[in-house]
Amino acid sequence: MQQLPLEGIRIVDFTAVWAGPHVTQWMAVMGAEVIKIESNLRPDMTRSFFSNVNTNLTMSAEYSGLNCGKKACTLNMTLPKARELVKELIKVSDIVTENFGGSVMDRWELGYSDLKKIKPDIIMYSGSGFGRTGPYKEFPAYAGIVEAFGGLCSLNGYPGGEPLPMATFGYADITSAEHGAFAILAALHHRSKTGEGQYVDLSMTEVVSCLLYEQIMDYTMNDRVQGLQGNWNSTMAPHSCYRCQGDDEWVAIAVSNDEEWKAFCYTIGNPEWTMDERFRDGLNRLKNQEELDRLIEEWTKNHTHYEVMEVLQKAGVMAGPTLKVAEVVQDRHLGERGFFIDVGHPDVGTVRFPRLPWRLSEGPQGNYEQPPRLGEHNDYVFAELLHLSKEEMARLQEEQVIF
Amino acid sequence: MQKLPLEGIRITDFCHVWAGPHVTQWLAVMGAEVIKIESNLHPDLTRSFFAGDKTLTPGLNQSVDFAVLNYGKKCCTINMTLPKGRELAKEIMRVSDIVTENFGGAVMDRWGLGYSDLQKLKPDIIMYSGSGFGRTGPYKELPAYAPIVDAFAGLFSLNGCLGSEPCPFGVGGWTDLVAAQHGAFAILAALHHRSNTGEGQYIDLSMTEVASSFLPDAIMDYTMNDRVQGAQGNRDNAMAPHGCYRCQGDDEWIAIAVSSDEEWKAFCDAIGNPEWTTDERFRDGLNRWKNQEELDRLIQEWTKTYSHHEAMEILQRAGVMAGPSLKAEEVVQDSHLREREFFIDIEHPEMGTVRLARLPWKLSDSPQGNYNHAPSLGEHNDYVFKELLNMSDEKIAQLQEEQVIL
Amino acid sequence: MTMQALSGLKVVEWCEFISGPYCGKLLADLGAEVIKIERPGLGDKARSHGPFPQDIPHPEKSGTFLYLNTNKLGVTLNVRSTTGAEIFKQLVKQADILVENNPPREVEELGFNYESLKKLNPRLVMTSITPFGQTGPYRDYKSCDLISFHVSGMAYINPSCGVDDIEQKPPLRGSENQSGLVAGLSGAIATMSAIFASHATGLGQHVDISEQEALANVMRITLGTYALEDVAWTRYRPVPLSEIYHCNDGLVYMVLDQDKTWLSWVEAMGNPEWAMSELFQDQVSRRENRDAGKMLIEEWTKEHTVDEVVRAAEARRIPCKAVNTVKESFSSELLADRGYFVEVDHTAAGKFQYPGAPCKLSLTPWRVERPAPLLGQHNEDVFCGRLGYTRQDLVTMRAQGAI
Amino acid sequence: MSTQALSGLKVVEWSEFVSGPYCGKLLADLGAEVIKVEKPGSGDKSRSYGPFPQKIPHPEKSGLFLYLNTNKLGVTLNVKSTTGAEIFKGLIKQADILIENKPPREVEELGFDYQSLKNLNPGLVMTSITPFGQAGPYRDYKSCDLISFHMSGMAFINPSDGVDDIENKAPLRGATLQADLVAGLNGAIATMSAIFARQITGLGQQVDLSEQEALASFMRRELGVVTVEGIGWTRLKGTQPGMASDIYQCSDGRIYLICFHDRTWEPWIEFMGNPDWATSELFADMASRRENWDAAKAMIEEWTKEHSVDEIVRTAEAMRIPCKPVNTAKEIVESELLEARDYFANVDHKQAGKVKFPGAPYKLSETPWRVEHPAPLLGEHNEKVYCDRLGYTKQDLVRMRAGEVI
Repeated sequence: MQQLPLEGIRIVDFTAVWAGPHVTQWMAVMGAEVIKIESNLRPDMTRSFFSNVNTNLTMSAEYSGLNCGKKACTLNMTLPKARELVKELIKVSDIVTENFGGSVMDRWELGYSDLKKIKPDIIMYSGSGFGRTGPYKEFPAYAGIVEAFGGLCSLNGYPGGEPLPMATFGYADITSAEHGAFAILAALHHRSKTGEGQYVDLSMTEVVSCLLYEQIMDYTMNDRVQGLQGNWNSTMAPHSCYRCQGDDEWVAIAVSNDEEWKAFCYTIGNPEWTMDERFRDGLNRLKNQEELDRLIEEWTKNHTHYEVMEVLQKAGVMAGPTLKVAEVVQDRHLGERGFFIDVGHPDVGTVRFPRLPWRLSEGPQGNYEQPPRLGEHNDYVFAELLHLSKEEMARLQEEQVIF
Repeated sequence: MQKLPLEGIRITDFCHVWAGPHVTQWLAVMGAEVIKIESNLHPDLTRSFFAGDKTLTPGLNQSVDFAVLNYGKKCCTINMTLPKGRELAKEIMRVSDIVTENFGGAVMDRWGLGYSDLQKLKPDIIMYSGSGFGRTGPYKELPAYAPIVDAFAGLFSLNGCLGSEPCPFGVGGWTDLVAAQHGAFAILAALHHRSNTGEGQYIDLSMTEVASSFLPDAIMDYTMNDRVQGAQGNRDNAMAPHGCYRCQGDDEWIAIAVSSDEEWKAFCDAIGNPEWTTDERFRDGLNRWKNQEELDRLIQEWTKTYSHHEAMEILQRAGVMAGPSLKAEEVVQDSHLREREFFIDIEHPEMGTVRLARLPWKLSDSPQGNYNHAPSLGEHNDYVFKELLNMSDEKIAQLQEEQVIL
Repeated sequence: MTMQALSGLKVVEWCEFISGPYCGKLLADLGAEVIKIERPGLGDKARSHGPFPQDIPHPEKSGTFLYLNTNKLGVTLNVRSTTGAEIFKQLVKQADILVENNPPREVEELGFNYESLKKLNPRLVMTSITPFGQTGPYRDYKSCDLISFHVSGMAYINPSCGVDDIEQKPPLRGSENQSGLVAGLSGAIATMSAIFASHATGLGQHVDISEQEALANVMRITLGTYALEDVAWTRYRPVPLSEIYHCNDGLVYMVLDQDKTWLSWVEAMGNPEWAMSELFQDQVSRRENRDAGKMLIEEWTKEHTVDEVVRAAEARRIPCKAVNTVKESFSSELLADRGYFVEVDHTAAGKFQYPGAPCKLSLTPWRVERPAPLLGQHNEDVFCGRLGYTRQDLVTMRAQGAI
Repeated sequence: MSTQALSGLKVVEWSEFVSGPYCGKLLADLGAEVIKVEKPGSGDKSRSYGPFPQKIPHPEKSGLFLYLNTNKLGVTLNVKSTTGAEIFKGLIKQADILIENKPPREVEELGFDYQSLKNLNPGLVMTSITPFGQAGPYRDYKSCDLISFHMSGMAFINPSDGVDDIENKAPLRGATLQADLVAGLNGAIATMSAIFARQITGLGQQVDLSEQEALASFMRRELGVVTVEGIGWTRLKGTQPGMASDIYQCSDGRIYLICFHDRTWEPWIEFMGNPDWATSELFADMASRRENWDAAKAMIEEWTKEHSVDEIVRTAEAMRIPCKPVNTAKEIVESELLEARDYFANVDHKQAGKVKFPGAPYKLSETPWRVEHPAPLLGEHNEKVYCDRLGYTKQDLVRMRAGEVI
């Protein structure tokens, strides 16, 4: 039976909510053993996010979507004993991850310098909104905050309109998490060559800036502050999203050169547009794109968004339906690629989750075990890993250390 | 009736042999009135050139060399050795726009007909001097023939089979003609300037410099990399195959060049050796280039089985560059050139119908040029002296007496 | 110079524009040797994309290209020519990783698909980043940032709120080029995972990244909610009172979804009457009455400056920041203090500030050792120095259009 | 700065490699404003051709490109895109001259054939330089320097001498690029002629120039001999009719010597110290010398082998016997002659640094040839031309670049 890439790597995971757990989600799926440290005092916040079927701190979508294949144990970190116990665990681990709102780990004396004493080659990851250094290091942050502060909102919206919050929950959370996962893997690679561990300090704000390099370069080069472009593009036209037949159905279409434009016009039965003063070439199309968008929508209105994609793509024109969440889940392409996997769940039977977005040609596709219930793996952690006796464990539960 | 581009421009032409007459040849065809100044003492050397075996002592009006370099020109005979002759010539220059010469040295100066003299005569005159090494500099008095210049300028060191010794250039007076064309262009530029500003000027052309201008990559390679290129034969430093191959039939050859993988594939398919495209030695351009001796050998095995025209048709249809190495007579018979009417027949009073090569272009809207037969010696004396200079018959007779008109 | 995390990894990047190059950049900035292959002539599409200093297009001055290709070695290669293909294979033989983002069909036609390349180099990790992945019905469809964003489902739920009669507006592509970046980022993680797998097995594998999935993955929570609770998301989907508020001199984004933050904000506003009503007593009621709530809160914020609001909120540890443009985030004391932006001096483009490390590794630094390569800058180093061609060969190959 | 002969002429050069660009260079170096249109990306093919400093290929450091494109404005334009075609027409409207060397079929497909362009600009002179011209069966055939040279008939009679058993060697292409250069040169003359025609008629026209013809017309005397005398030329012409010319080995190199005619033969044998063989009947007059020239050559060479190039050349020239060493590019670049004539141009190029290359082969006394700016970087003048001249905005430039239009 072939191994997963990260089998044998153990992570002590203090992360909670979105940004953090997504980091370890990638690692877990890739085979790392991720041990979530929670407690009944402080369960991962997402467990309790309101939900129609959320019965037992396990089944919120938020929680399930980010914690497949992980293990969970409960430790009351407010108690010194718990912190001692965690140190034992860290001794037998490779990586420690956290994304607290401030320097909680330092206060717990679990900062990097402390951990290095316990385990010299430890790799520690800290994810935060503004970084673990600098003036805002103690500020709490949510993705929306960082997106606003980082300039992302100022670029999200309709031309001439107002800055808008990004669509999905925690866009900055997840893009940061993925940069974090990559950084950890790089650190692991270095450790496997040299035996040295290190500290990874990730700032979501800086991740957002990386994602906005184009606008930033334009500013540093030309002092220009780009405004809202909506679905438009500074160099392509048509390049927008058009209403289709059916209820609230939309399709996105982009034409990048004259050949595609010709193909487009012939396909939708308006060859004369290729001659039309206003649309003859790319520059004119850009200048007249409002009119152009209006005319194109008159055509798209008579077709479903999937129809539009099929006819245009066959003609070599870029087009794709604006999928609703439900449609994403039902999309035949994603279906055929097996993007969604069914995870068996003791409480609600099978649940369908998106895989991580890649295929490896060899070996198993990853560890998509059901998300753990609170403290589900206490026995494994304390008995098997830390060799505590039944008695010791009972006592610690007494003392609400394991809690 | 539409006019030729240079109609109304008059040239007093002291040029002789090849380089010079070729300059005025272009201008004459384009409509300029070119008046050659010769004399029975010094007829244009080419009038007496031996041409083939037809006749060992042709008349001065029957030389092919002369016929093919002087059509459309006029000719009068003046004995320039006499002061009076030079005065007479001045009269012609006074009503001319351009004076051209390609003497072996500063003859014009000695005659008191240098640029400064002519300027006094006619302020806006354009004077052209063609010479082997230029009218200034250490060699200004040296005589030069094209091959001398070619040798000196390095052309021969690049002409020859791969690795062979330098070879003289095949065509007669190559640099004569290249130089002449640069000269014609410079004259036209000067004319353009004159028509804008009314200013004339002096043009000093050196054949050596023309030859250098025509070896850009060899010279740049030396100035940039201190590399001295040698003869490359039919080879190219990028393309392979790039050579000339023997064909079926007596001494028939075809030139073939392949510039890309697409063409190589087309070539192999066309000659029925598709497997070559996968052959280690020829798979890609670099390998083809490194193994081109072997490659040339193999290709020749194919070309040998076709006539050069067949081979061209096969390859060109496949989109591969190929063309027969035409013999002079094949050029004359070439179907393409014929269809383009590259050759025109000129009626010559003494030689009969002479077939000559046009100038190598067609103007879409101008008549194709002045291709009257090359003038017999002194053929236009009357026109020049009577019409142009309004001299009386008596005066003319007298000048003939004095051997001024001779 | 200190060793970097990925020093010693040999990468060949056969990519254009954004997704692949960002993957390559992540590896290169941490020390991997990335040889970037560009087509002779125009080179990477990003060279034509801008932004350009003073808006004067120049292949060596495109902000997009300069940012995405730091630390790489640049060679030109026409892989469609036989010589080019030959050289490409030699490079792949020497590489640990090949990153490519070319149309799958093209890659197969050229004989550079994984099955063929693994014969040359069994250790090779080949990472393919394409709009729809290597399999499935859309495999050969054309796409770009706009299309990918819409087919991922992200556009449909964007923006989340703040627009009146959203139903009348088309779904919205976020800030430009996010799709490519997210895909490239996913690629980098998957690539490193595969590298670890090869530590164990000594064998490489094919990493198949789909841009559509990479983006959909960002929505894993959204998708999970649907999968789990059958909540089909509507386009209008406010988070209770977590949104953008107007101030008298700008906008702020504030998160008030928790009872704690809500109460302290009410206090910040001076405990106004309305806030005490049961309309806003708990999360559920605040969600139901968010419009009223927002309106009332804005009555207060509109009386204050962004500064005042942010300070008031942060004093109470309420997540809140100004909605910035890149100009403001670029000039913020925060990023300055963190030393985030790096100045890069490029022979052709000159000195500019670039976005820096997405995260800081304590031991093995992120750094820009060399700016983005000029087109074909390293042809000699690579082809002569590494593959043993002579300079004369270079001249010949150039004339043949192979390099 | 003094005005130049062609100042004020507006030229668009839509040409690649050598023929068209050389035509454009001739105009540009004399002051015409030449806007060179290159395809985005790789640009002019000659940018990829070399020679390159240190043999490291670089699009801005090709010696060939640097030489052929001095004084031009460079823009990038994809004329196949709709916007590109628009812009191209915009440029044509403002131009006096268009120089193009594209395949005729391609030009027609793009709608840039003369008939179409003249509707935009009736005054336009359109110079089309192609391997086989705008009409005729070979019109769409592919060619290059090698093919054109062979199909002109020049290769077949090259080399003229100095090769043993020539019959077994392939006909020979001359030094590289000659065919293309000649075509460009002819184009420049024809273009200027058309400009003059325009001064009369106010109308432009198309110059249809065939490279094959341009070269064939260099063989006018060989062709003339064929057409007039009906004599076919043999591969090895040896002594050319009318002129004996040979390369002789000396103790330290080679010379090219012409000592056939009486007026050079006498002093030459005197120089050799009147050896007995030379005074024999066999070489008494030109006719007999021609008969026995091979013998004469052998004897002469025995003597020259004993002497150095220098002593022979110096004395021969003193006697006005045409004689020069056979040089390579190295010697010509370093020759005192070109030094004295101040022939080479030294240009400082942004990327290639200081480069030395051939200057003008002619000197115009009033309107100098000069290099005002070096060859353009790829697209260097896009802004100047598109924004200042055609009124596009910089943002338009950015868009057009992204669309790979420029």
